[in-house]
Amino acid sequence: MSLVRNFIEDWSRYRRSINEGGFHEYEHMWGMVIDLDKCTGCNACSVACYAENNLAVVGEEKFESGQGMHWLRVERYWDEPNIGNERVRDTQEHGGSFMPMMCQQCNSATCEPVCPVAAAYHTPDGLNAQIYNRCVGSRYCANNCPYRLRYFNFYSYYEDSWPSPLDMQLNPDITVRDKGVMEKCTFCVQRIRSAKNTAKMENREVADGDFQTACQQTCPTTAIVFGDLLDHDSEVHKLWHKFQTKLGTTKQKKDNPELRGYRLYEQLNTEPSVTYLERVRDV
Amino acid sequence: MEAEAETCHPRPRRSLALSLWTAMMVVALILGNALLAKPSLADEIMTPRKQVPSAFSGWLDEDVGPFPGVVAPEGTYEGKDVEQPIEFPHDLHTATNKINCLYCHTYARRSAVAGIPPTSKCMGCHSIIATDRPRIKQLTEYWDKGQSPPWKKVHDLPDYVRFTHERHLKKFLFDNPDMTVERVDEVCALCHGDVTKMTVAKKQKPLTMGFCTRCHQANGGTFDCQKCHK
Amino acid sequence: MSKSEFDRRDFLKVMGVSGVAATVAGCDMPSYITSEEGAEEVIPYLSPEEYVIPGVGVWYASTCLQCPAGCGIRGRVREGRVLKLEGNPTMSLNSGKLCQMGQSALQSHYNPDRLTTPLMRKDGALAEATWEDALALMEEKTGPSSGISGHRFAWYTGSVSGHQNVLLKAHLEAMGSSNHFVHEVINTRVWQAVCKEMLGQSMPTLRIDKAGLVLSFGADFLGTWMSPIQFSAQYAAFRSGDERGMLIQAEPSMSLTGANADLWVAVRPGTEGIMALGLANVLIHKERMDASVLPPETQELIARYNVSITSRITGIAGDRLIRIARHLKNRSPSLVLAGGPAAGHTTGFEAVQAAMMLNILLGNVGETIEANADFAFPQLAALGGGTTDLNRFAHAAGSGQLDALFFDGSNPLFGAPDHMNLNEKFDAIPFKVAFSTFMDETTARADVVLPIASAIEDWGTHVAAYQNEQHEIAFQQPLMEPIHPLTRSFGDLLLALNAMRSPGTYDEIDDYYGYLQSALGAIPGVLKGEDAAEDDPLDIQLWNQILQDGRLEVPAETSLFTTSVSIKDITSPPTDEAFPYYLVPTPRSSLYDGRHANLPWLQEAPDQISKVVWTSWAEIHPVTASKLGLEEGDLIRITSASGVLEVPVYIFKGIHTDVVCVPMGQGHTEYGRYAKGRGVNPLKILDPGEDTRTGELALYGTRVGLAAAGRAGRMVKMGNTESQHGRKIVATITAEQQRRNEGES
Amino acid sequence: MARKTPKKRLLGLFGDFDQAINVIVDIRHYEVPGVSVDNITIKSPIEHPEIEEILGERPCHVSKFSLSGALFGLIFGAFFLAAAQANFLIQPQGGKPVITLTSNLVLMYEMMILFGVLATFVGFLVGSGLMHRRSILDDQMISLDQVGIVIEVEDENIDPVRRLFKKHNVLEIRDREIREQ
Amino acid sequence: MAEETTTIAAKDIDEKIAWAKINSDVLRSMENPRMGYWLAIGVSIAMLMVGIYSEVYQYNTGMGPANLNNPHMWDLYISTFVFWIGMSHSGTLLSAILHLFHADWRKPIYRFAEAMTTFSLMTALIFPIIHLGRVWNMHWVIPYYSDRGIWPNFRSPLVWDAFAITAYLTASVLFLYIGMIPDLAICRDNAVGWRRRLYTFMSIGWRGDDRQWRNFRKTYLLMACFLIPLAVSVHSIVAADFAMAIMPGWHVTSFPPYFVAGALYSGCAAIITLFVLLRYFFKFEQYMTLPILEKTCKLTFAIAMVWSYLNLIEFASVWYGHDIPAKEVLIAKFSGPYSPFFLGMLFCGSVLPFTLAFKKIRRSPWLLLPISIFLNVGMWLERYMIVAPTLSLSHHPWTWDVMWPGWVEWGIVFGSFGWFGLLFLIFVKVFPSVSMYEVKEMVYHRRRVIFEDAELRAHEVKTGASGAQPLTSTPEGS
Repeated sequence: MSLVRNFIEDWSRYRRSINEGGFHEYEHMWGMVIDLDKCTGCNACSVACYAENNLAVVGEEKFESGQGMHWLRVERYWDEPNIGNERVRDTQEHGGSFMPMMCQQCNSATCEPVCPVAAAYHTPDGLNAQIYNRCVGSRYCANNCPYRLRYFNFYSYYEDSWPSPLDMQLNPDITVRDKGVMEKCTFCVQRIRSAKNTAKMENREVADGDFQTACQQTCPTTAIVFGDLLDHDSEVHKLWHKFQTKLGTTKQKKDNPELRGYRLYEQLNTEPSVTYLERVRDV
Repeated sequence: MEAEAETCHPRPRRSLALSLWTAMMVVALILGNALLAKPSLADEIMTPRKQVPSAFSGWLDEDVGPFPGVVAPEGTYEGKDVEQPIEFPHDLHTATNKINCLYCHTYARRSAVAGIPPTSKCMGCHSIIATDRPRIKQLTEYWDKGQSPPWKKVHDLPDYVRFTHERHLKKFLFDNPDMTVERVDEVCALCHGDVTKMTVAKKQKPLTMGFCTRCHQANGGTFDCQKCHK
Repeated sequence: MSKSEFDRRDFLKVMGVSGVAATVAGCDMPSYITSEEGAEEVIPYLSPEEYVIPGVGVWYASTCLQCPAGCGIRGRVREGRVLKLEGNPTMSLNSGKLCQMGQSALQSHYNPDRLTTPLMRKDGALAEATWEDALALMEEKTGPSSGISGHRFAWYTGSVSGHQNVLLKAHLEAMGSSNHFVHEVINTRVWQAVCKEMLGQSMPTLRIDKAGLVLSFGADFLGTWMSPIQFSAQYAAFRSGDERGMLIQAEPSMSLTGANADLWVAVRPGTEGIMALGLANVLIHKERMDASVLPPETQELIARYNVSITSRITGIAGDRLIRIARHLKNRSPSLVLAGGPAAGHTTGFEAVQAAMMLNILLGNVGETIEANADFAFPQLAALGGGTTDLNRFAHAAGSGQLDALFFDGSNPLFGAPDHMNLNEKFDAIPFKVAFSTFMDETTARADVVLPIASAIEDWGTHVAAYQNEQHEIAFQQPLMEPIHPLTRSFGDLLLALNAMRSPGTYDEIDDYYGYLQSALGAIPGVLKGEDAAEDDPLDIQLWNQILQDGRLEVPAETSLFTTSVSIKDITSPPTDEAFPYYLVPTPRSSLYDGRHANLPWLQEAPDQISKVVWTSWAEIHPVTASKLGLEEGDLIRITSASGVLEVPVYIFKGIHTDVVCVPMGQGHTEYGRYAKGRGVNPLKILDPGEDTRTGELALYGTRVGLAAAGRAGRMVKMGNTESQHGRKIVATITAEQQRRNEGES
Repeated sequence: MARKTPKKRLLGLFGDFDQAINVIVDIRHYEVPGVSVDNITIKSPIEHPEIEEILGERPCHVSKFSLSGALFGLIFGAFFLAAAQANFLIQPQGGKPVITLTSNLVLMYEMMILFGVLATFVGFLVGSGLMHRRSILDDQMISLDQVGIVIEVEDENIDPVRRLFKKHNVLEIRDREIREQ
Repeated sequence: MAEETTTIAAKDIDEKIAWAKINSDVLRSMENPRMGYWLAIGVSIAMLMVGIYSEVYQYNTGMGPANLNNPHMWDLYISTFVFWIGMSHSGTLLSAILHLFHADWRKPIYRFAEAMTTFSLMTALIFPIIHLGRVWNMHWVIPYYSDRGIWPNFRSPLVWDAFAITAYLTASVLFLYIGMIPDLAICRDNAVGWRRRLYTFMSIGWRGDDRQWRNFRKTYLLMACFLIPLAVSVHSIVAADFAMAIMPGWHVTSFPPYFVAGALYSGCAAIITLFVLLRYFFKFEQYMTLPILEKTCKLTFAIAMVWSYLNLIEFASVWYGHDIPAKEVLIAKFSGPYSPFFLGMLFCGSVLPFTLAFKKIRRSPWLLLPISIFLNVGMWLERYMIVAPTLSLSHHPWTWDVMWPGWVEWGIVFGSFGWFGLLFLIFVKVFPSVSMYEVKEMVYHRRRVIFEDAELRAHEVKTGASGAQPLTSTPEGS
């Protein structure tokens, strides 16, 4: 009986999501705005992520093999194709372009459908979750991530990366992932969880600013804004609104196409929850 | 070889039945699809649900609960005896002396972990009461050395599991109008068994994922993996 | 009196071992292994504080000592372990933000290579010893009976401030010495000297947020210059708002600030001052700016540097100079900063002067450069270090003027160029005591090594050298009980040293914590009412409030600027046939001056510019590379008059063609498993030379020759591309577009 | 169905398939009374589809097994997958279908073939009466190159059959009583 | 004699061959393994040991020593998996398709081809398991009822793989087995000792009576009908592993047919290799005749052309589709660090088969042996060129990288050949590698077609209409 009911419900929900363009039964929709113009590329967010999320330091050899575990990496490019600098002339005229890249928490994530054991799935919070202890390590999700933001534990790192007493620093709110497990940025889900816990204990809803992700908290220029997109009073919602980026569309329809705000590789229809604001160049 | 060709073809009416069946499936799908696309109709069909229903829900006898507002999770487990540094008599404290669980495991209402009471709490009573008993002498010995007894963990969840005591107590005890704090032991018993009959605590419930999910199903708990797995 | 009410040590105890073990086990094993009954121990607190709940993290404020900027931090403490550091939001200096070095303070604290026991030199090697023996030896060598006094004794430290400084001074006074060498490779002494001379204040408040344009001559204010976190916050404000500010950076090789510049100018090293003069020339003669604020001789000097001459010397195209000058004029108020490579020459002082002259000419003084006050308690004010003291120390040690040396928080043997021969000079000092947390190069040559508590285990007060309009004393307090029981607080040791030398001074004080409390209690209006008597008890609530905030605001009375301009001519560096290139040993905000090379997070954090990890590299321009026949990752041989380095190259266009840039920080011969034997130390091959006015070493004045070493080196780098390949990854729009769309909102 | 008269099984081995066919043709033409083609079994080293022509179309039920197996696989697959997905405790949220028909079609297809194949095999075992002990009236030469004809006859008809066999150059004749069960 | 050899060379099989000789020839091949056989077994076991050692090392250490890294999450494991899956299509093709098309020249060679199908499938099956980071949890991919109430994710092509491979392995094992039952009966009748017990058990009471043959024929036909769509679907699903991803160079609609063609191609090439070897070592010259080899070669050539065509189609669609990342991958294949492999693949896969256009070559087994091996090398490279370059050059330029497999990966790939070889070697000594009963059928029908029709007509004339017209008489004829 439940089979039929579930079937009907799921289909009706699905159909509604088609008709109503982004119909979601989300409790929250955690989203982010990163102002690339404010980002200085200082890397503080990345190290804060290492500290918060028990990221393994893999060492020189493994980093060289491309097995580094930086959930949040700050990429740096020298050219600026968008304003015509396809190629840098003899000497750099502007600075570089920095891009903090963490899991984009896609709403139509390419990693989720391919996981054979559903270790990657979508939570009612709009998060693209990875359940470490369910993961079998097929690595299909990482292969299918156009952003290449999933990191695999190629080794057991806990002995090499945290020689005693470094292990005392490990955050008990998250596991230390062992070999064979895929991992990625979680939008600091342990902080979300604890904020929700506090809110529930106080019989209220989570309010904007109850918590911050580690990267957002540490960002010296406040380039990272994080919050609930469904909460219309949240800063992140206001920014999405201001720059007219929307979930549920592949191509953003903006009144003013010059308005900043884009999501990375929108054309792939992955629907990321992270909006980047274009870097500005005074030329 | 010609004979083969004759026999391997299905008879016409059989194939007709097949194609009819298929066609019916397709039509049903399209029709159902179209009907369900209308939200109002879909709403009529389905009752709003509070929890994820499941085929397993029938396995739980929903009428039987140890106290109102809860369906007891199914499952028993025969835990092994754990050798503690001091053989702490839970029965004496809870059954005989009627000490509330939360008096000693005081963090349970405020934190994810229930916590072992600090040794000072033990000594609060036992610097006066029953000081001549051998187990109390053991305790006093630790206290005098400035140490806490190295208790062994009995109810240990795997490290990738996040369980919070405070929220479970809130749901079953503090937010439950039928319950009073005096009856907290009934709430604890859901997962810890009846400690009033034990000296040293023993694992009495399997505390497996199935045990958790069955209870979550019956009592409307979450099904978001990430809520319980870290 | 001091301890009973608020004993922090007790609740900072680590709770059992189970907390740690539980985290490390991971999720590899099937659940029935980890969830076995009785497999793990759980040890409760003996008698806990009321507000300590297992499983709930509590934040405590403290101060970051990873660099001299002195940001406020708070640490999350759970089950007695500090797990995460964040910026302290109540601190006005960094308002809750923190850089990667600050985040990594945890790893310095938990580092597996920490010194855990006192060591004493026996038969030429350091051997484990007891505190009693070590202190007895120190008493014997430096105590009242040792006969040592006066300038034969010296302290060698990094930047110090607060009550540490007071106790150090007291100890030096008791020793009868004034030899206090304060060493800091990355410093702003030249800037301070120029400000002092031209504005009458050494640390004016900088308001990047108010500026419409920032022109920075090598001052990496987003990375390492002065107070980067505070400036980053200002930078964010500078970049947002109706009129987005423009950042122009002129430097020989790109710094983090340069990498964020709207206009980046590669300037020949040592000619930044001339560029400033040239800009002034354009402003006065082309843009018709009023030059009356400048004295006539300065105007004459400026008049000599017309566009073509400036362009020839600096290597910057004339039209670009004119464009920069126009921007400077149009986007008033602007702000001109100078530091780093601009100041690190024999003419560094003049160069910074020229930049400050631009500020005066553009009328920025009073607008974006605001007057500040001297710190209300001069004894607590920051004693900013510099490389002058390294030079002084080398002379003192070399000439046998020192009999005993105590050093702490500094690593001179790593930072000193080879030409100083500091190793031999250091060894020649008869008695050297290291107060260290790590076995660094200098500690390894000490006679007595005293393991001190990490910054996270210790008490202290700190005063940042650069204060904004709010002056504050930052409080350092332990976030955790000492991991290694044999380490001792540096403050406690200072008290003990003082007691050793002048018994009876601090008799009523139990420890450094007690000292801090009573010392602050002695200041009227801090812990007691303004008119309280000396015997009145301290207001513990206030004290707790201070500890909770991690800061104490101090009144600041702003004094006015006294402007005076007198610019000297700048001799541009001559060409050198043998060494045609310039070496730029640039600091980066990860390994800093090398002190963070033992922190794995920072070693694995890709460099902001080159994205190289775990090793040293040399940045060169593609033109230079093709001239030398080098490809990325090939080894380059850098030869100066003082030494040779071989290091893999990173080739990019953000560097002057005549410059090779080797970031400092690597090349440790000691300093634990993460730092030892990694990369090269560019400071080692620096040529002798110092700024004529301040005596700061000319870090950026070294001339080198380059050659391909003929083989590939190992350079581990994140990312294999420098280009977006036409994709819309970091999309860019012009400021004009942005103004059009967001300006009016 | 117990018969009163004693019966025997007779095996004749022939060197050539055509000789064996001729035997059957003769039986068909009632040259031996009391023996019909229904009582004849031919044992041959290779497949001879043409004997259907002589022996008559005998029933073969394998394809029914196949069809029902495949249908079962298809329907079972559909329901199994849908049930598993619908009862998956974490229901993927956010307006995405839980019971994903497209992917289920692929799996249903595989299940259909898998069960079809299994049922075919079972059908083969059942249909050809394999896997249980049968008459051992057999000869190794049959697996080499000779053709055997096994005929169930009542005692009185044995001789005519023997004669018939001999007429068609039988190589060897064996017989055995059929024991009442 | 001279005349006889020429006729043999022209005909698929010599129809005068005695049935007893067929039996004895094939049975002889199963007996008395010589030194060389044991040597081959030893080599196979040694290779397998290398693979086992590598896997044990990987199990304990993690996937790191395989040199996988962030862009290259898959590498040799998956490409070799696809390669072995491709190999497995040979048996299906020859047996099922040619069976349906009544191409009876398949009969002497389909047995070992089917065995190859089964064994390469068993080899292929290892790879998706081995490539899991947490092998010990591999059963989670299987949909079984669990107390925890969780299931695999049926949307994942990897789960489809699990279903498809299970189905295919079951079906191909049954197909091989059913086809072998009459032969097992022959073996049973000629064996002693453990072999007799084994064959008695395995031939499950096959006596060759008409009822059995009737069901057998039907079953075999039905199995063939099931197997062909199954084989196509299996490789389509393997292609879906890639085509369902959004990676440039993978997200290609022509992948399923391309994979199927590639699979048939590599299977045919492998058949040629084994054909030549078996023919030589087991002296099967009379059954595995040169005309059959020639036909196989022609088939291989045709499939090679189909494969090349699909290759070109893929290039063209990428090129004119103007999807920049996909185009970049294509260009990088031709000019990047992978170009030697890619050009090597094109040479082996598209140029080398043109040698098969020459009759001389088609009829020289010892030339065909290296050619077929190179064809397979080309097909192996093809799979590697599908997996690696795309991962190296995905959408995001920052993670572009080139990576070479680590020793563990090579070890396991090496070991897989040992595993396959071992299984195959055991097979040829335990089971008849030429189908005896079907060769007999072939001989029987050929002879019948050539001689007996004439004889029959002559007999008719002699005896009159005595009813000896078995092919035309009706059941109710009187």
